[in-house]
Parts: sequence; structure tokens; C-alpha cells
Amino acid sequence: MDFEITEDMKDAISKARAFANKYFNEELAAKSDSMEKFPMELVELSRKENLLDYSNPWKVLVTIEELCRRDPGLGISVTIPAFGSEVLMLFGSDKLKEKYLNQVVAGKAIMGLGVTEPGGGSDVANIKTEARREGDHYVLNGGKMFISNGQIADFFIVLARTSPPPSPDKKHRGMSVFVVESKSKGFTANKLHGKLGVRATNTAELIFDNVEVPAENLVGEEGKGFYYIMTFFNISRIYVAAQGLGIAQGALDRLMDFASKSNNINDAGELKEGIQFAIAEVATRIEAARNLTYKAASFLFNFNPNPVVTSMAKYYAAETAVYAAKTAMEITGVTGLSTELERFYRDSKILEIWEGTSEVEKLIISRMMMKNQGGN
Amino acid sequence: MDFEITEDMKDAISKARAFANKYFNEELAAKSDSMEKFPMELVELSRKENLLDYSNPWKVLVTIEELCRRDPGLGISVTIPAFGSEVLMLFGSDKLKEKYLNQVVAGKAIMGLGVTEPGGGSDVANIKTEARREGDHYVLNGGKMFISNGQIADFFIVLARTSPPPSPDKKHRGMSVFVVESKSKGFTANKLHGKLGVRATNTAELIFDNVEVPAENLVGEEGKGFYYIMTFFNISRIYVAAQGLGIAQGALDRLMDFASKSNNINDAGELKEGIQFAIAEVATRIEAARNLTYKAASFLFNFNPNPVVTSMAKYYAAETAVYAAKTAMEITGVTGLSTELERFYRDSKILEIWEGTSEVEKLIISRMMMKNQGGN
Amino acid sequence: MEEEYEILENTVKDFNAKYIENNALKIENEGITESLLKSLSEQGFLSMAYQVGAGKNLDMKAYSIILENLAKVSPSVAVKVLITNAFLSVVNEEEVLSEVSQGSKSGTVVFSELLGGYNSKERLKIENGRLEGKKEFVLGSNSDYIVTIVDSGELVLVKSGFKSVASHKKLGFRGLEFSTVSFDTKDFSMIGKEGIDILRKTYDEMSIPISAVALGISEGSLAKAIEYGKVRMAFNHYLKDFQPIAFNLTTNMAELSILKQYFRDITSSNPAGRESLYLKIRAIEIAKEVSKNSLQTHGGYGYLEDFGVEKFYRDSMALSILFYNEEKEMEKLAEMIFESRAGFV
Amino acid sequence: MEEEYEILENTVKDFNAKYIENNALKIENEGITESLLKSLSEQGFLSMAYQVGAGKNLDMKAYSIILENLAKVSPSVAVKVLITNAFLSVVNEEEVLSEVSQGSKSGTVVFSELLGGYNSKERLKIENGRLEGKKEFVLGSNSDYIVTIVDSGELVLVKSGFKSVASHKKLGFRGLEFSTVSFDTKDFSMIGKEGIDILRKTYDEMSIPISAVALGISEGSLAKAIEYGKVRMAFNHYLKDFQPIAFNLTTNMAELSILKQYFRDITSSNPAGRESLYLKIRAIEIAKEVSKNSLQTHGGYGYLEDFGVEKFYRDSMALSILFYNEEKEMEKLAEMIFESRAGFV
Repeated sequence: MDFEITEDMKDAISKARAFANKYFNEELAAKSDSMEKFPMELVELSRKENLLDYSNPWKVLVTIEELCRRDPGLGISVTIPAFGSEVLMLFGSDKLKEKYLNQVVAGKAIMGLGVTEPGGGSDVANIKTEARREGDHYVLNGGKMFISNGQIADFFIVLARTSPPPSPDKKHRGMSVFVVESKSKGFTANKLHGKLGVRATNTAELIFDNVEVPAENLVGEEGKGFYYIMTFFNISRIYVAAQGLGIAQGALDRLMDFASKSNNINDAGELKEGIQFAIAEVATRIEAARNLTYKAASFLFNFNPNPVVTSMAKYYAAETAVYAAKTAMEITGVTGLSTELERFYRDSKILEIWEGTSEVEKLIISRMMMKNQGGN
Repeated sequence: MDFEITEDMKDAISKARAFANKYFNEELAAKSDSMEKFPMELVELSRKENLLDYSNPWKVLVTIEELCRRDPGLGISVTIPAFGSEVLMLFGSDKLKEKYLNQVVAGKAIMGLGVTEPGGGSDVANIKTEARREGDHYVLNGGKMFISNGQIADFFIVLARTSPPPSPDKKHRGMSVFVVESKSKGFTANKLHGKLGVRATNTAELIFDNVEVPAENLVGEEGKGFYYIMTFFNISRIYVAAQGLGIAQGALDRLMDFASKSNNINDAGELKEGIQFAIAEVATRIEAARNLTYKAASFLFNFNPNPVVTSMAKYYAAETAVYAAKTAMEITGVTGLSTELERFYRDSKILEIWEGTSEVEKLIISRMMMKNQGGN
Repeated sequence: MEEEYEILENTVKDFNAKYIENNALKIENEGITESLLKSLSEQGFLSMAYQVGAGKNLDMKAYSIILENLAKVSPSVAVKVLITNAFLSVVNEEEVLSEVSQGSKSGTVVFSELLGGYNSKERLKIENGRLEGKKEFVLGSNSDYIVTIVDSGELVLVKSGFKSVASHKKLGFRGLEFSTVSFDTKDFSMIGKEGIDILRKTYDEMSIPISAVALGISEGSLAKAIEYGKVRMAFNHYLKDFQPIAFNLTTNMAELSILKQYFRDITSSNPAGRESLYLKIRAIEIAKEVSKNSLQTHGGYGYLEDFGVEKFYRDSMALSILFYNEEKEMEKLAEMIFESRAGFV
Repeated sequence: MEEEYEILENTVKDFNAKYIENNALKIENEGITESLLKSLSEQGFLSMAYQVGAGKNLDMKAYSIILENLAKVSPSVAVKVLITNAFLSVVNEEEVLSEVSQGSKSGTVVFSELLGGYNSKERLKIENGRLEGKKEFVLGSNSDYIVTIVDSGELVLVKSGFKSVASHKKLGFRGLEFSTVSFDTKDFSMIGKEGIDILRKTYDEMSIPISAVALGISEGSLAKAIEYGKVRMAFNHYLKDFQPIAFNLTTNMAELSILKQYFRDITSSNPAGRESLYLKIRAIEIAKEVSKNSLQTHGGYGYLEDFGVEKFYRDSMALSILFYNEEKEMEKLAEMIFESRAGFV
């Protein structure tokens, strides 16, 4: 067993730290938050400096963590332009990879993933968007909700129903995945305003009104879309967990910084135990969440994903982020309220919701464990 | 990074499982609990079958975990006869090792550790037991409380004050460690009856009334006792964490077993979500606690102990054990109440108390983190 | 609190001082003696639910105050009073009522069918006027009379011809026997056809009394922790000086004081089901939480029975299992709140 | 609840329906308008602490009901009413009182010195009859009048010659300005020498009103979650059907109902410090917990301002920071419970 992070990871962390030191200034962070403006300039800089090395997922993971530690909104914005790319990587034809994926990896395009729908939330099997085959293309109708990069992406991986479910309890069948370009006729993206947090990220509602998609833009096989998306979630959840680690660690940094400057000293010349306990409890949860995340990543990156550990990592890291930000806010009081920490508090909450709510993660864990019961 | 357990560990787990299957019957467990009787016969059997391989601490760790998973009282009893041996291993003279340590490792003697005192609890620096040098021996006076193996050990590692503290804030100085044989004149051990749990283990109050100890039984140097004991706690806490993992896992096993047989099925033919969430939440905490424990062990067993991670592992695993047992009890209801699970509930609570309460662990974490601040 | 209830509270406290406080550990280890039962009866504690001459005119507030204050010192005794009163409230036979309310005989009611996790394979049948079989999880199994449901659905009062055959693990209420009981007898009478309905009604009416026991457990254990915090030193300070200990216990005190006020409020009025369930689910949760904090505050000493703290930790969980079906009661309350069936998936 | 208070509650509800409900989001984004302030004044909501002609004869229960019900819909408006009343309770000048209670001018009090985490390096001094310097964390910083403490300890009423210089991040109460204010003026008058004592007394007297805001936040957000649970479907079921959601919200409802009963009880009497602190620490904790559960129940929609849920999540934390010094208040309560200083290590 080996719990030490690798030199590669250390390098990526240093690089991310330097990048954040250089470009993540409070002014930009505050402006992106208050104006709900995606920091495209940072994305450009990250491309120029080759911040994200997609050839090594461990480096991507710790980069997300380190950037979110500095600022969640900017950190997520900078690391999200390739969101959904694993679907193409794993299931796309060479042609699709060449046309779309390579553009993204080369930093020439932004992509997004359209799965969630207005009426659906985490209930992916229940989506209503339809794709009807007509000759050499499909015609898409429907809508998607809460789509990251919704207004800025060049194309989207979109899940749509291509045939009715064979029975009411097999709703996850008959769905397919397409690459849909945002310049397509009939495509509209309406920005969602007024988010609680991660306001630097771009979120939109997508509408498909008879959008024509070439048949070659079908990813993989027709009817296997649900499976592709679930496979993707087992990847993306690990990166969400990394966002959670970053936010939690960032909150702890600020709490410890406050503690070191505070005058909450007891008669033995030590920090009062209330703060000491808070630091210990938050730090322990972060350490636990980090091990879970790295363990899930270790399975995944060795092509042996473990959905139970992945869902554990995602929900636990998300809750840790919320808990850390809350604790830090409560203790730092008006100091926290008037500094960047209050963004951490608002930003963290999304992690318990996106890429599968905590509730959905728990059901995945329990179902798979009960199925595997007796296996250990 | 590598999160897979080794073949050695797997072997030890199999061996422990086979041992528990063979000898940990409910009758013995219940009797040991209700009569507060140490299962010496099991210790004999464990020696005969070479259950504990002290040459490989990883194997010891998972053996503790696996045995406690079956029954905490018996599991701890079987794995506790060498309690305190690391003090001799690390700091004892060759002579002391030969005379005492080898006996224990060979399974021919039982030892114990006398640190805690009636008025002291976790406040080790404040102990009152004194050792006065007289010629070629020391004379011990004082008492120790909550001492595991108190009535059954052949000898004890005892912490005593050999000189007054240089100043009130340096109470941890002037303490020394001795090997004290239980057959010594003036030594008494009074069994503590009526424990909430781990009633199979033997716990006593020790009294030293002018007990003469040969000067050669001083462990290491005079005045360094506090440091030796703190070093030991950084080892023993990892084994307590392993007890916690075992208890928590045992509670989860029983909860899942109940779930698989229960009729709490919803209209979709699945387990009701209340139970599903409980399983997921407990399992996640166990997975997190296990990673923390193995990480702490990995540092320690590579001779690079990390007290922060060790204290995190100990307190988190202890709380996880209590939480798992409570949750399992609540859900299994009268079924749990009338089976071995209720022992898990009572047994688990001690883990938050012995070898440093959760409160003490948190202070260690926070103090060391604040001291190292800026280091990462 | 009105004067009459204050007087009653003082009466119970005097009773505690005289009969229980110095024997609390003995009661746990050796059981509730006949003489203690007699004393409880003399105070009228056993017949709150059945008042001779006055019919079943329960003063819920008085009854709750008795249970709460007994539980502060001995949850076992409080639960003995609780099941005795439950017994008296379902039984109709004058002679039995009289014996049990006078403490010369004892009776219990088996609520097993209503409890969470209950899934017994034992059978209890009436054939040719003979009651035969077993019943699991009988609290107070050494009673002279047992009220239980039989497989065919009736609720019966069994007067003799039964014995404990397997003692269950005793997590809590160690002053009472808790066993599987084997029956083979003709000496029983019918209480009602729809046994489960009668049991459920009785059980539902016990929400406030059960909460009273839970409150007593919280109060008893919290008082011990606060006292210990004042006298025990560690690291050159009293325990109360440390923020985590002081603030934890203070938070518990706040929760408990608020809940106790609610308890007093709703026992004065005639509580609707919703209020008494609010009280019950919170009272039981808080009892588990407070008793755990109290034990932890006592450190190693909390783990030893001599300090009288660990029993609250065990008893609060036992109460939560033997007198509270969390899932069913939450479902019931959820249905009231959402105004249609809820919490069933 | 007595009839007069029921009538008052309905009055506030009508006010909400008429002036706030449809503007709640606008109030958050654009602030509380003069016309709304005027309407609040016309109802007498701004002068609960200062009743013209009757002197300072506060009806705590009426005041609390107003705050609670406003907060159900707009915590911003409730807090505006709260600080206005606090202003009126410390100011003595008839003309100012009259203007502010009539809503034609506005006033606020700066409590910064009493808050957790406060460690300002800004200075505010009186020299040669001139007030000069800055004060951080002024909630309602665009008011016409500001009451604040100066470095030398006096509490002053500043009537002009100040401006907001740096807006703080606005976690909550976005209907109000929240800034550092720079002063350079001779237009101020002295309220008292021992400024911190006056501030603390005022702050302490606000325990119940602050709790009322917290309760309103809980009630407002819980009601939304319960309604959403009834209409939103997922996986072929209404959200309310799922145990974790239904039971969480049910537990919250139980906690909240119990606390609300306590709140009604102690506002009717003259509460000692202990009871109002019990109320406050629990009300603020529960507001944070319930608003979080409500947001989570709404899923992604809860994260968007349009649904009116996320503001409760922000406001509950803002309330906990701007009107609650957890450490100090816990310490105070711990001292009462342990009967000597406690929780200071």
C-alpha cells in the first residue's frame, strides 16, 4: 500500500498553484461572481500555459483540487471546458474524435454535456428529449436544464430517446447519445441567472426545436446512451470530488489563517478549544475525503472503476466541502462574511447536487453493496 | 499510489476469519460478556495456531480488525496479551527484551501498560505515581486505573515520576518507565466490575505500595518516560483504530444481513430508502476510516509516523464504530437487541475513551497542524 | 407549574431518595423487589391509568411527572411503572386490576408486534381452549399476568401456565426480566377480538408517558454530567472550563429545556396525535444524544456501572427499540404533514 | 394564540401578500424601496420599540410575530424592521424618532464590536468636535442616520456627513446595503458615555426578535420544501414519498413546532436571559439546518434565486454571523448552567 502522491501529481499541484497565484486575483474572482461572468480570459491563459495535461488524469485531478482551493468559481471554470469529453474518448468513432474531441484537447473548442432535463433532475432514465431518425440525420426535440458551458460550448454530448422503453421498468433502454453543435438551426441556449454560487461558471437551459443532427454524430451504438452516460458519471464524479476537496481545503486554509491571527487565546496561551476542535474535525474529514477520492481515482485510472467507492468519494467530498465552508464561516464571523470565504460557502452547495445528488449516490452505494453481499 | 491490500494482509485476514469461525462461538462470547470473564482458552489457542505474527505489523492490524468484526470482546482479548510491548521493543535494553519481551512474543507471558491514574484520565503529564531510587532499586508508590490485563498480566510497563517537574508548565518532564512484575511484593490488582462493554477483557486498578523494582528494570533513560509513552500511543492508536474498523464492519455486516432478510420493501420491489441510506452512510464512513487507518499505519510501519493522521484515524474510526453500532441497532430493532449486535453497541463506546479520548486526539491534530501551518 | 403538580414532583423525588437512589445499581443487577413494587403501589404510581372507583380517568400530566422523575434515577423502575399502567389500562377484570394496582401481583403487556425489526417465527395459538406456543421479546416476563396477542388476532390475558424460556440480551432496563415466554395453559381470558387495534391504541396513548421516561433519562444523565464537570479536573482546569464540554452540555440543556416546556404544555391540554409524536421523536433522540455526551464527559468512569451513567446510555437505546418504532411513527407523522401518505418508498 | 395576536399575524400575512410576496426577488436585487418603508411604517411595524405617546413599552410578542411573519417571505425586510426598531430604542431625539418611525428617514445601529470574528483596524475618532474615520460592517449603511460606537467608547448618533466606501460581500439580507462607512462630520450627537454597555444591552434585548427572524426563515423555507415535495416527481414518485426526504422534513417540522411553542410561551411571559438564549441558539441552528434541507429538497432549482429558497440558506448564515456571537453567547449560557464561569478554555 502506498499513500504518497506521485512526483507527477506534485508537479501538477505546483503548476496549478503558480497559475492561481498569478491569475486568480480577488478582483477577477469577485467580478466573475457578482456579474455572473465566465472568465474566458483565464481559459485562454490556461491553454497558453498548458495548465491541463489531459494525458494524465491524476494531474487533472489535483489541478482541479488546487485551483478550487484558491477559488471555486474560477477553478471550476478553468477546468470545465472539456466537460463530457470522456464520452467521446471511450465511445466515439475515430471520426468524431478527430472532428470534436481533438479540438477540445487542443484547446480550440469548448464542449458540454446535455443530460439533465427540467422535469428530471437526477432521474436520467426519465428524460423526454427525443431524437427521430429521418434519412441520414436525426431530428432532436426537447430541452436540457442546468447545463454547464451551456452558452459558451461549441458542441454538446446530448442524451435523447431514440425508441420507446420496452416496458415501464426498463426506461433506461432506448436512449442514445449525440454530438450536437451549438450553431445548429433550432438550438437555443438561455443563460440561467441568479445562481447561489459558482457564478463564474456558465449555466444554461438548452432547447432543441427540430435540430437536425447528422447520423454520424451518433456516439457509439443506438440504444446504449444510458450506459454511456452512467459510465461517464463514474468518471466525472471523481472530478467533482476533487472540486469538493479543493473547496474544503480552501475553507480550512482560511480558518487556520484566521485562527493564527485571532485573539481567541486561553489562559494557557493556546487557541481556545472551540476553534481547535473545529480545525481538527474539518481537517479529519478532508483527509478522509481525499483518501476516498484518490482511492476511487486509483481504481478508475487503472481501468478498474469501482462505482461504490466513486459514489462514496463524490458524496462524502461534497458534504465535506459544505461542512468545511459552514464551519469556517461560523467561526470567522464577520471576517469570513466580508472576504472570499463567503463565496466558498455559496459555491460548495452545488457539489451536493450536480453529477448526482448525495441522495442518488447513496442509493448507488447501497444497491451495489447489497447486490455484492457475501462477496467479501 | 496503491490502495490494494497486500497478499500478506489477505492471508492474515483469512487466517483470522478461520480462527473466529472455529472458536468465536456465540456461547463463549455471551458467557465472557455476562460473566466478565477473560477468555484465556482463546489466547492459548491463538498461540497454538500462531494467529498473531508480530514480525509483520500489517498482519497484526488486519487480524485485530477481522476478529473484532466477529466479536469485539473476544477479538480484543485475543489480541491484547502483548499490549505495551512496543515500549520494550523500541526503548528497552537487550536484557529487558530478553527477559520480558521475548516471553510475550513467544506466547509465554502476558503484559500490560500502566499509565492512566484515577485522578488523571487523559492527562498523562499529571500522574502521581512515584518511583524513588534507593540503592540498586526503585521503590514505587501510587496507583493506576483502567489497566487492561490488570489481573492477568505477568508484568507491566509502568510510568512513574522519578523527579519533580522543573516548572508547573513542564510537568511531562521527570517521568520514567519501569517494568514491574505482578508478583512483586506490595503490588495489588483489583478487578473493575460492571463495565458497559468489552467485558471479556480484563480491567483492573493497580496499587503499588512500596513496590521494589530493580534498577535494571528502568526502561531507557530516566526522565524520558513521557516521551516513550507518547511514542507508544502513536502506535497503539492505530491498533485501536483497527478495533474500530472491525466493530463498525461487524455492525454493518449485521445490518446488511437484516436488510437482506427484512420485508422493508417498497412498491418498486427495492429496500426502502431509509435502510438504503443507512447502509450507504455507514459503509462510507467505514471506507473512509479504513483508508485513514491504513494511511496512518503505512507511515508508521515505514518508520515515519505521522501523529496527525494517526490521531485522525483513531478518533474517526472510534466514532465510526459507535455510529455504525447505533445505526444498526436502531434499524434492526428488537432483532438487534436480542442478538450479538447489542454487544457491539456496548463495546464500541470504549474506543472513544481509551488510548486518548476523542477530545485529546482532536487537540493533538489541531496543535500539530497549527504548528506546521504554512508547511504545505 | 401548578402547585399540585409541584407537590407531586416533590413526592416522587422523596420517593426516589427513600427507595431508589441508594439501590439504583442493586435494582439493575437484582431486579425490582416485591417490596419496592408495594411501595410504588402505595404511592398510587401503579394505578395512574386505572383509578379505583373513578374509572379510567387518566391525569396525563401527573402520570408523566411520575415517570419522568422516576426515570431520572432509575429508568428500570419508570418502565416497570409504565408497563404496569399499560397492563391496567387494557385489562377489565376487577380482581386482577385490584391485585396489580396494589402491587401484590404484577402484569405486563407484550407489544412485540408493533416494534421495529420484529420478525418472529414463534407461534402462539389457541386450540381447543388451550393456549400454546411462544412469544418473543416479553419485557417484564416474570410477571404474574401477561397480556399478549395470539396468532389468530385476539388479545388475551394469561393468568398462569407460562414460563420464561430464553432470556434475551439485556441492553437496558435490567431491573426487568426480558425473555421469550412459553405458554401452555387454559388459564386465560379474552380481552378483545381485534387485538392489534387494541394494542396499537394503547401504544399510541403511551406517546407522552414514553416521552416522559425519555426526558427523565436526559435530565438524569445531564445533571450527572454537569455536576461532574464542576468537580473533575484535567489539565489544570475543571472540565466545565473547556469549551467543547461546556458548550455541548449547554446545547443539550437548551434542547432539553425547550422540549420539557413543550412536554408540560401539551400534557396540560389534550394533545392531538401530531403534538405527542413531535414530542416523542425528539424526546427519544435527545435521550440518546444526551446520555452519550454524559458518558463521554465522565471518561473512563462513565464506562463503569458504579457511576450510574452508562445505564442511561443503554436504557435510552432500549427505550428507542422497545417503545418506539421510528419508521412507522415517522411515516404516520409525515402523512399528517404532507396531508397524504408519505415516506413509504 | 390569543385573538389579538392572531389578528396581528393575519395583518402581517396580508401585508406580505400585498407588498412583498411578488416583489421578494426584486427586493433582494434592488433593495427595499422608500415606498415599502413607508408601508411598513403605516402598519406600525417600524415603531414597535418606540410607541409614540406611550414611551418605550414594547409588546415583545406582537413585535416577534411581525418579524417572524415578515421573515417567512423576506428575511431582508424583517431585518430592516429589526434594525430600525433597534435604532429607535437607543435614540432619544424626538425629531429623529418621529422621522424614522414614520419611514420618511431611516436609521441603523452598528453592532460590529459585539460580533464574532470582528477585528477591525479601522478607526473612528472624535477630535475637536469632529467625527472622523471609518466603521466596518454597517448593515443598512445607506440609512439617513447611523448609531455607532467611537474609539473612545461613546455611542453617537450621526446625522449626516458619512458615506459608504467599500461594499462588503453580501452573503445575505441583500435588500439592505452592507458596507464600510466613512465619516467626516460635525453633525452628530452623544447618546451615552458607556457605548459598549448600551450596545450590549440593546443587543441582549434583541434575543427574542432575532429568534423570531430565525423562526420565520425556518418556517418559510420548510413550507416551500413541503409544498415542493407534494408536487415534484422523480423516479415515478412524489418527493414526499421517499423516506429520507419525508423523514428529514418531518423531523425539521417537529423541531420547529416545538421551538415555536417555546417561543410563544416565553414571549408571553417576561423571559429571563436563560430562556431567551435557549431560544436563540436553537432558533439559529435550526434555521441553518432547515434552509439547507429545503434547498437540497429542491435539487438544482433550489440553487436558483427564482425559486426563493437559496436566499433562506444565505440569510440564515448571515443572521448567524451578524446577530449572533455563538462563542460569547454559549459562554454566557454555560456560566448560568454551571453556576460559575465556564467554557473559556
